[in-house]
Amino acid sequence: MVKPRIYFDNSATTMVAPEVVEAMLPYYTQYYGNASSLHTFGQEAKKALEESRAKVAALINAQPDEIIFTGGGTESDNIAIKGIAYRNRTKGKHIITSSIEHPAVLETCRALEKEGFELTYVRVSSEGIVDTQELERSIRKDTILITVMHSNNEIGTIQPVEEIGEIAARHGIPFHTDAVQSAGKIKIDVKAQHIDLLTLTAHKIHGPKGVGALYIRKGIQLQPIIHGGGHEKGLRSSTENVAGVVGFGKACEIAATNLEANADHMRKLRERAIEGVLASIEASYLNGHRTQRLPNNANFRFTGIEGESLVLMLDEAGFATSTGSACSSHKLQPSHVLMALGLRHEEAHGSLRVTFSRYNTEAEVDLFLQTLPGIVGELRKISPLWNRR
Amino acid sequence: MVKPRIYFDNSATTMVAPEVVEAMLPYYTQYYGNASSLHTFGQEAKKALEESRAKVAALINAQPDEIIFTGGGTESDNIAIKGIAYRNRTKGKHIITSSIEHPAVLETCRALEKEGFELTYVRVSSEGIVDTQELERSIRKDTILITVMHSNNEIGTIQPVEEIGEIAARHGIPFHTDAVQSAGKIKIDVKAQHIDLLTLTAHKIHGPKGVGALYIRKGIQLQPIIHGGGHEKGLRSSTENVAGVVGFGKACEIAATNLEANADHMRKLRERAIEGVLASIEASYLNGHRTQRLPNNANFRFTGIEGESLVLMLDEAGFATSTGSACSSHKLQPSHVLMALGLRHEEAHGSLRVTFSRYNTEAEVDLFLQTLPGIVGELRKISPLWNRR
Amino acid sequence: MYSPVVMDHFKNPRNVGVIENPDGVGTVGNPVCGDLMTVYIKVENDIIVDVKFQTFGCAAAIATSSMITEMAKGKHVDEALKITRQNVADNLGGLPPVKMHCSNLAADALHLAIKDYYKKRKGVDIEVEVHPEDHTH
Amino acid sequence: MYSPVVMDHFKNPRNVGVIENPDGVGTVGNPVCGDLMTVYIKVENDIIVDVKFQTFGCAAAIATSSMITEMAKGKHVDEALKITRQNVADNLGGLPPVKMHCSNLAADALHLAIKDYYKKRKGVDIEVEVHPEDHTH
Ligand SMILES: Cc1ncc(COP(=O)(O)O)c(C=O)c1O
Ligand SMILES: Cc1ncc(COP(=O)(O)O)c(C=O)c1O
Repeated sequence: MVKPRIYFDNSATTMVAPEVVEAMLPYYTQYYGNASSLHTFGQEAKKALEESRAKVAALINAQPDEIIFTGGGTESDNIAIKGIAYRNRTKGKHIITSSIEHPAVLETCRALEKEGFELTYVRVSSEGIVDTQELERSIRKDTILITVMHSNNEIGTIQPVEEIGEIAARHGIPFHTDAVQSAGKIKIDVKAQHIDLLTLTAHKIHGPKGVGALYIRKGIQLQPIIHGGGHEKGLRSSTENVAGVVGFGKACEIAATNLEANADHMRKLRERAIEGVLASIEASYLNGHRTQRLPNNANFRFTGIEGESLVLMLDEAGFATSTGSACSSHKLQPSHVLMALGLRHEEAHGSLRVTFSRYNTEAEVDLFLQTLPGIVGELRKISPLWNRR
Repeated sequence: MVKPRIYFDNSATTMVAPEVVEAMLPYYTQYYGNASSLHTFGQEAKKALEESRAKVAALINAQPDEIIFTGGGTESDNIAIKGIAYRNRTKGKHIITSSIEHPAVLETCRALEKEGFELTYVRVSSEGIVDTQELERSIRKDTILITVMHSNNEIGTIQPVEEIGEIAARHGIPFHTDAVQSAGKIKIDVKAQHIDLLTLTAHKIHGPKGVGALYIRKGIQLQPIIHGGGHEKGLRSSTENVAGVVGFGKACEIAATNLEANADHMRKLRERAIEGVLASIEASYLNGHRTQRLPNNANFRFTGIEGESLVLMLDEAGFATSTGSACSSHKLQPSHVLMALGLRHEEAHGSLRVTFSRYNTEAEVDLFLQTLPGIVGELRKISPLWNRR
Repeated sequence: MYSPVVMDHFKNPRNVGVIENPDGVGTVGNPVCGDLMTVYIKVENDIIVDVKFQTFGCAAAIATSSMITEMAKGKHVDEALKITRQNVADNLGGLPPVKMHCSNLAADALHLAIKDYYKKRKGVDIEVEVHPEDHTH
Repeated sequence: MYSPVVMDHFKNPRNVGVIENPDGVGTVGNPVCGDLMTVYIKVENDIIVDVKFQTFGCAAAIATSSMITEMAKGKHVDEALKITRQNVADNLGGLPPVKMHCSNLAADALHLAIKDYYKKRKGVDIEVEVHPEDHTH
């Protein structure tokens, strides 16, 4: 049998959609001008840039001039958080975030902590939902930023963003949210959700890697962290990545057009996977919230099983999955997200994240459901934790 | 007559080479994994990343593990300069640079100045060569960095990098150089030239926009300015732009293979252009050094002519050129580079930069030489400065 | 970046040149900011019967100069004094924000030419609207 | 990321299991760092005649466990005490740096099993090389 090549790691990154590649291609060899140049080549590039800006804005109900393009989600998070922190240093030094943020936010917050800012990491429920009451209680007079992710990259929990936005607005504090995982999967509305700053990245929605965006509500002022030619309102100097941005724009356009249908499709796969796994494997559990989760995310744990082994065994069988976030694949610490849920160490080491895209099929899920129990069984045979139960 | 579409603005950005696009394509729709992922898709991406790192390293005679990938030249400059500055804050606060740096370096230095660092901007000769004696004299006990560009983006002057490298090494000061314009045009050797940190960007050598690299000599320590998942040795967290990096690697490989031949070709075009223009247009001058300049750069000025008008007229005639750097195209200030040469304001406003690539031809230059005098004549007819001479 | 009307006036500037023995001359701008323009007028019975310009500057500067000559020609000098920078920009279909200030000097040059006409031909010193912050001469 | 030998031992681990009434048992690791392994030995005339393991952990942890059982089997216990972590890693064709420390515990587990054997069968308390900083148990 030919080994299948099934990609179930769409929260790590996604295949670039063929239509997106097609949209990008002319900007490599034909319309390759620098968008800052005065000549025709430059004006063509500029036009493409601005059209893409409008498409990205439309996905989240923003105005085009509220979008700046960046080099990815991490950079957007850094520009937003440090940009607010440095700009408002004299006003205050307190920042509120959650305990389950992506490292792009978490490590940025820790870096600020070292520089003298004070951080509150709000806890989450055992199902991974941020405690908004604790969040509101932790607001101080000198709180200058609230940054809480739109949805979580490991366990897929959707956060009460609108509620947090309202709290932030009520207290007059800027609210940033990392919506990298939500984009293209659930509706994002910066106006309805009272969002002041929002992070996006193209490669999670079938766009190219290395392009991100930051939504900055009109009137919000940031101090730049990268200096240079003054591109993107002085917040992200560098020759604009026109082809990448065009791909991002196209990816947003597709995502916006088919949002509901794609979400339904992914949700069907997710439910099939969750029900199938929990039914066929004893001592298997779902991490995160049963329903308040991204349509494409399933995150399991299996008593006595370590995650990396499971992922590698599944890879041998032709399935690309992950233990949690791709970033932490090479680290030894258990996932800070799973630990925040209150899991024990050996449980937190045993997670399997399966994340779908619109390109996955029911047949792929079925093949997975046929394969997984055998692998779990094999690993449990080796496991002292399973045998000692 | 069909309007030609001749691109003479290769210092602003370049066409992506067809071989580069071809090399990139599989990484969009086939090998699209996240290089940090454990599975096969991830390992494929990781392999491509490391192969490209070796190719970039080879272009400048570095080791692969001395290269980190970034989002572009501006980011590399920022990571290098701020990285050294913040890391060595307690050791000293003095930084030496030149007065003709690209804004990616200049504005970064100015930002550091605002934070309390002290900067020396070393002057250049009237031909645009950095004064190395002044540079050495300006070294202080608390000098923590020397950053001088490898070659200039506006007037193409090649700087005495090896000499500066020796001075820096003699005084034990890290030396960073922005080699964005030199790459693929003249030989760069980080070992022979005593370079500790070096900036590259793909889009100036027929690679994609939005990908850069920073060479960091083994042992040099930087403080990161972007925080996140810890990619690229913790200095550039973000999902690696695999396709972009593969394109960059391919572009470097091609550049290295044909360096001399391409340089000869471009030099021939440059000489043809310089000789043709100076011979056919009265009161025309070459900015910068006659010979110690990049093989692809010609930068003129014409008494009584303003640069933007000239560029737009040339664009109407089918030639893409520039007044100086693309960055400053929309600014009103005269070029700081031309001012540093000692030119008067109206002279500094009158520059025309013509920069070639390996794809340009003699026929294109000849067409340009036929077109330019007429346009200069037209604009001079309107010009009070010309008529009042 | 520029509107079609700007590009048209830039590529085919109207009324370029010098008027010998003009009734008024106005020069504004400063090479520092890269713009310098001179407007010449010929006036009969307070009507501007001819107007010419010379400009060193960007496309916006050339286009505004060309436009002002068209707008001024045939007008009573006092009417012509009422032409504002904004009128010029509007007639050109707008200008990029960065150019509104620095390269949009033509109205000032015209006003100075009219002031010159009042002084030279009538011995009257009138006040005209110029934007001294934008240029010295 | 892993060498072919590691992947082979990971996918087809040798000597998995438990020895009933073992002559020695050694357990190392800590679920905190995601690795836990137990090595069982059967000894006759100071020769390790059988060895089995159970491991909860990443591919490196499983492969090092499997490898150590192959390396130890048939050896004199005092020879087996000389097997180092580095030997195990070398025999596996190397390990990723991040895994060298934390998941390369098999040699320690074996040494502890031999220590247990000395204690249980000979009443002797011997010192063995373990890396206490890497695990508690
Ligand atoms: C929630 C979240 N934020 C930020 C990022 C970082 O995005 P990027 O890899 O584009 O920098 C990711 C994914 O890597 C993510 O999942
Ligand atoms: C000398 C020099 N340094 C840095 C840069 C910035 O590179 P990038 O546009 O890739 O950020 C450029 C060109 O834009 C340049 O010419």
